[in-house]
Amino acid sequence: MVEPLVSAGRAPVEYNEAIVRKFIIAAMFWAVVAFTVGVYLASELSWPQLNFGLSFLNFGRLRPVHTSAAIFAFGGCALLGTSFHVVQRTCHARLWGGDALANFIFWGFQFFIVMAALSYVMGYSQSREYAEPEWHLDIWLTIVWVLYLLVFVGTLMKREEPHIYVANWFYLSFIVTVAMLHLVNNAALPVHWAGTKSYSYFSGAQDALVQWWYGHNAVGFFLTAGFLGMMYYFIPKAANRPIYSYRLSIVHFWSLIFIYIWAGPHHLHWTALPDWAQTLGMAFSIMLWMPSWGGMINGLMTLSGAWDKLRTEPSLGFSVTAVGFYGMSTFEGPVMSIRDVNALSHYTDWGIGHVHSGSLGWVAFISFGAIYYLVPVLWHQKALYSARLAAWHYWIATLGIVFYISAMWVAGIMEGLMWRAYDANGFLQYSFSESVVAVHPFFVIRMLGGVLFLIGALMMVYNLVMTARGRFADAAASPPRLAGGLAPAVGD
Amino acid sequence: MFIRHEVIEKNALLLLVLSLLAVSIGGLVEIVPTFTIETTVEHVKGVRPYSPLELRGRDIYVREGCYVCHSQMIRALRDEVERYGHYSLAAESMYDHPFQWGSKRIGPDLARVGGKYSNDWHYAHLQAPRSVVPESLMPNYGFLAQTPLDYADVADRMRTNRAVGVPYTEEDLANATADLLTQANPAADQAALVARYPKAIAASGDGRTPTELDALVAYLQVLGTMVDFADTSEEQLKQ
Amino acid sequence: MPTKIEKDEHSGTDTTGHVWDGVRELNTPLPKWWVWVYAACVVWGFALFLLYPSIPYGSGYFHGLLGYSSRVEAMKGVAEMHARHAADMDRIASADFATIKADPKLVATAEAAGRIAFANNCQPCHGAGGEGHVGYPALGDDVWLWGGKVEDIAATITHGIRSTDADARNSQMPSFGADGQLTAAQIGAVADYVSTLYGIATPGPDVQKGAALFADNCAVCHGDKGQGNREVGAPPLAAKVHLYGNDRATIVAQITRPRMGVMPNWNTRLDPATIKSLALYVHALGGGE
Amino acid sequence: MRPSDWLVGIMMAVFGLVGLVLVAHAYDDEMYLFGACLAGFALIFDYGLVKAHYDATDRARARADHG
Repeated sequence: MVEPLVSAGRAPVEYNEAIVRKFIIAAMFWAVVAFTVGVYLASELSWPQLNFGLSFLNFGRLRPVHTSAAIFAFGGCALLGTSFHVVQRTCHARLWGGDALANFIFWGFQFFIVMAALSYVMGYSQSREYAEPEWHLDIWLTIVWVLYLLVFVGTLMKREEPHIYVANWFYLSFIVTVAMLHLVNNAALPVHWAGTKSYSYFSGAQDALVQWWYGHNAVGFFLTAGFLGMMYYFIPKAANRPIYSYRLSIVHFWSLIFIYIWAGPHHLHWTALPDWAQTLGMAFSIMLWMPSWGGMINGLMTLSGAWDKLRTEPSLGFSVTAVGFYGMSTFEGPVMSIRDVNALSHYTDWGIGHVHSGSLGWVAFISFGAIYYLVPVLWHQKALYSARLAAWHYWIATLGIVFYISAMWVAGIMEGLMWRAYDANGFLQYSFSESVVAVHPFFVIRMLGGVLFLIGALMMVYNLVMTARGRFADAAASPPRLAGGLAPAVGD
Repeated sequence: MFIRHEVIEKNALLLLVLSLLAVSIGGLVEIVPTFTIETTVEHVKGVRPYSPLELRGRDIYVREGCYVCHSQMIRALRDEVERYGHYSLAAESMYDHPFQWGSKRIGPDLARVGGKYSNDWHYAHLQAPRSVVPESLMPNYGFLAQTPLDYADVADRMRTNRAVGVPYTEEDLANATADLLTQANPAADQAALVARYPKAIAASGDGRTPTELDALVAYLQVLGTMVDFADTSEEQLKQ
Repeated sequence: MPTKIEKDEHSGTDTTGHVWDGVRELNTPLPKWWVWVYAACVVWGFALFLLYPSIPYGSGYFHGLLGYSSRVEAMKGVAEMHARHAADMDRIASADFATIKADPKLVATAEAAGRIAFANNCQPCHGAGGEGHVGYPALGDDVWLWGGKVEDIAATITHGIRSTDADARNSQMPSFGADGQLTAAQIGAVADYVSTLYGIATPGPDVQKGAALFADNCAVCHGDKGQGNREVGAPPLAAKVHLYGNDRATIVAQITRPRMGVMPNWNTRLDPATIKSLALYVHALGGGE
Repeated sequence: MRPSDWLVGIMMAVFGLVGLVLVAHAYDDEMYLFGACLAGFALIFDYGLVKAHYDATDRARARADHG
C-alpha cells in the first residue's frame, strides 16, 4: 500500500524492522509464559496442594515470576518493540546508534528477564514488589535502559519531521521516569561485592514510601504512559483517522506525568505512613482522573467517523476495548484511592481485580491490537492468516477478563466486609479463616478466567505464526473483507 | 499557549529535561520530608535491632516472598486493632531493610504474631499448614526444616545493616555467631543473648545444627513484641 | 516538511497541519465537560489539603483545619464499639462465674465475645470447633488435662501452660530414655503396657513387665490405673488420651524424649472479661464439667 | 564494521570479563550463575557480531559478482 504523504518529496528510509520483529516475537513468547504462570498461581490459591512443598514452585517465589513476566517481559518487549517502530516511522529516520546497539538492547533485556526469573525461583529477591531483582541485576537493567534511552533520544534528534509526535512524548517520559524510579528504589548495599544479598538503603516508613512511589509509577509510566504512546500511534493508523485533539494531547500529557508521581502514598492509606503523605496521595489521585481520561477521549474520539473499521480491522477491536478498560480502571483507581474506600479495598482481592482490569484489559489488549497490526506489516504480508481466529481470540479473552475481574470484585469486597463486620454486641463477626473459606469459589472462577485468557493468547500466537509464514486461512472464503480491512503499510 | 508548546515539540532534549523535571517534583516533596520531619518515626522505647538468628530468619522471610500473602501492618482502623492488636508504628519497622508491610492479605497480618502461638505450633504450621489449620492456603515449608542455616556470614550481614543505619554495636558483631547458636538451642543459657536483645525467644532447635526453620521461627516470635504499649504515652504516638 | 492546515471532512475541524507516517491531528478544543470535571477534582484536592494534614515543610507539616488524625479516629472507633458491650463486659470481669451464668444477658454477651476471641486466637491450634490437632488437645471432649471446670479453663487461658508467665501451669515429663532412667527394652515394655491402656488390640509380650515399670516410674503422675493427674497436667492414659499419637513408635518416642506443648499466657493480649468469656465459650463446647 | 559495532563489541567483551571475575569470586549460587551466564552471553553476542559482519561482506561480494 502506498502512503504518499509520508514519502512525498523525501528519500525513503530503510527502517530497522528486524529489531521490532524480534521484540514482537519476544512479547508473544513472554505473554504466554506470564499467563501460564498466572494460571498456575491462581490454581495454587484454589488448591494449595499444587505448591507440592517445593521451594521453587511455592507461591511466594513464583508470584514475582508472574508479575515480572507480565509487566516487564511481555509489556516491556511490547513497549520497546513498538517504541522502536513508532519512533522510526514518525521521525522518518532509522534507529540511531546502529544495529549492534539495538541488538544489545534486545538481547540484554532478554538476558535480564531470564536471569531475574531464575533468581526468583532460586530464592534471591529483595522483596520489593515489581522490583524484586537483586542489585547486580538492577545494575544490568540500568545499563540496558540507559542505552535504550540513548537510542530513543538519538533517533528523535535525527528526525526529519519538524515536530515530535505525541506518541513519542509518552514513550520518552516513560523511559526517563522508569530510569529515575529504578535507580532510587533499588538503592541498596550488598553484603559482599560478589554476593547477591543486599539490604535496602531505606527502612520502615520511608522505605515503604519509596517503594510505592516506585510501584505506583511503574503502573503510571510503564503501564500507562508507555502504552498510551502505543495507543497514540496504532489507533490512528489502524483507523486511518487523525488524532482527535492536539490540545488535549498537550494538556493531558503534562498533567498526567506531573500528577501521577504524587499518587504513590495511596498504597499506604491508614498505615504508619504519616497522615499528611496519605492526604497528598489521595488528593493527587483524584486530580489524576481527568488527565488519565484525556488519553481515553483522544483514543475513542479518534475513531469517530471510522467505527465501521471495527468490523474489518481485527487489531482495532482490541485497541478500542483496551481504551475502554483503560477508562474503567483509571476511574476505579481514583475511587480506590479515597481513604474510606481504601479502608475496605486494601489488602483484599479487589486490588488484584483492579490491577488485572488494567493489565489484561488495557495493557494486554492494547498490545494485542498493536501486534495484530504490526505482524503483517513487519513480515510484509497482505493480511492476517485468519481474521476469524482473531475475532475468536477477542471474545474468549474478553470473557476471561470479565470472569476474572468480577470474581475478584466479589471476593475482594466480601473480604473487606467480613474483616470489618461487627455483631450487635460490638464484637467482630468473622475470623480471618472464615474469609479464606468464603473466597474459594471466586478463586476458582478467577483461575478459569485466566485459562480463557491464556487460550486466547495461544490462538493469537498460532494466527500470527501462520501470518508471518504467509498463509491465509480464509482468504478464499472472504477475500473482500480481508483485502479491505487491513491497512498495513507494506514496503514503505 | 499551544503555539509555545511547539518549542518543546521541536526539541527532543528540552522535552526530555522538562519531562524529568515534571516527574521529579512529586517524589521530592513527598519523600524528603519523611526524613526531615522528626515525628515520622515515633520516639518509643523498646525497638531494637534483630538478633543474629532473627535477622537470618528475616532474610528467609524475604527470600521466600512471605510478603506477597502476609502484611506486617496493622492499619489504624478499629477492626484491625481489635483483630490483630495495637496499630503498627513506623518505629516498629525502623530497622527493617527493606520494610515488609505487604500489599495483600491472602493470609492474616503478622505484625503482632510474636508470642501469640507456641514454637511447636510454628514448626508444625510452617512445615504442614493444613495439619493445624485446615482452611489454610499456605504452601508447605518443610524444606526449611531440612536445610541447615548458613550463618557463616551473619556478622557481615549485620555489618551491612549497620552501614545502612541499624545501630549494631561492636559487641553485637563480635558475638554474632555465638548469639545465633545460643538462640537456636533452647537448652543453652540465653542470659547474655537476652541482655543484648531483650525479649528474644529461643527457637526449638535440636542444639546441634540450626536450621532455616529455627531462624524463621525466631523471627516470627519477635514480631510486634518489642514495644510495650502500656508504657507508651499517647503523645509519643503522634506522627 | 511543509505544514498544511486542512479541514477534516468528517468532523469539520481543522488539522494542525503536521503529518507523521500518515498520522494527522485535529485541532479540536478541549472538551468542556472534561475541563470542568478536571477543575472540580482540583478543587476537591485542594479542599482536602485545607481540611486534613497535608503540605509538608522542612521540619513539620500543615495539620489541617479539622485537626484530624487517623490514629485518634481509630481509637475512637474502638471505644465506640466497646461502649456497646462495656457494661456487660465490666460485670463479667467482676462477677464470679455462677453469677454470670445466672444472667442470660451476660451469657449472651460472653458467648459473642468468646466465640470471636476463640476464632481469632485459639482456632489455629485447637481447631474451629475445638476438635484439636496432633499436639493440641481437643476441647470438645470430656477429657481435661488441667481441669474442665470453667474456673480451671480460665486459669489455663490466663497463665498458659509452660509459658513465660510466672503462674503458668508447669510440669515436666522426664526424659526416661534420653536421661538413661530406663533402657530401650524397658521403654518398649512400658509402651506395650500403655498400648493396652489405649485398648490396642494386640498387646506385646512384655505387658506384665511394662505394668511393673509403669507402677514404679509413671504412676506417680499418670496414676496407678492410668487415670491421670490434673495437678501436674498428666494425661489420663486410661481414657485413651494421646496428644501425639497412639502407635507404639510414638509412645516409645514420648517416653524416650517427651514432647511437651506450650500454651501462651493470654493475659498479655486479652483483657480479663474476654478471658472469662472465652472460658465460658470453651466450657460450653461440649466437655465442660 | 561501523564504529558503533566496535563499541558494542568491546563493551560486551568487558561485560564478559566482569562475568568471569564474578564467577571466580562468587559468594553464592546466584552470583555464580549470573557471572557464568553473563560471560556466555557476551561470548555468543560478540560471535554474532562477527558473523553478522562477514555475512554482510559476503552479501556485498555476491552482489558485486552478480552486478
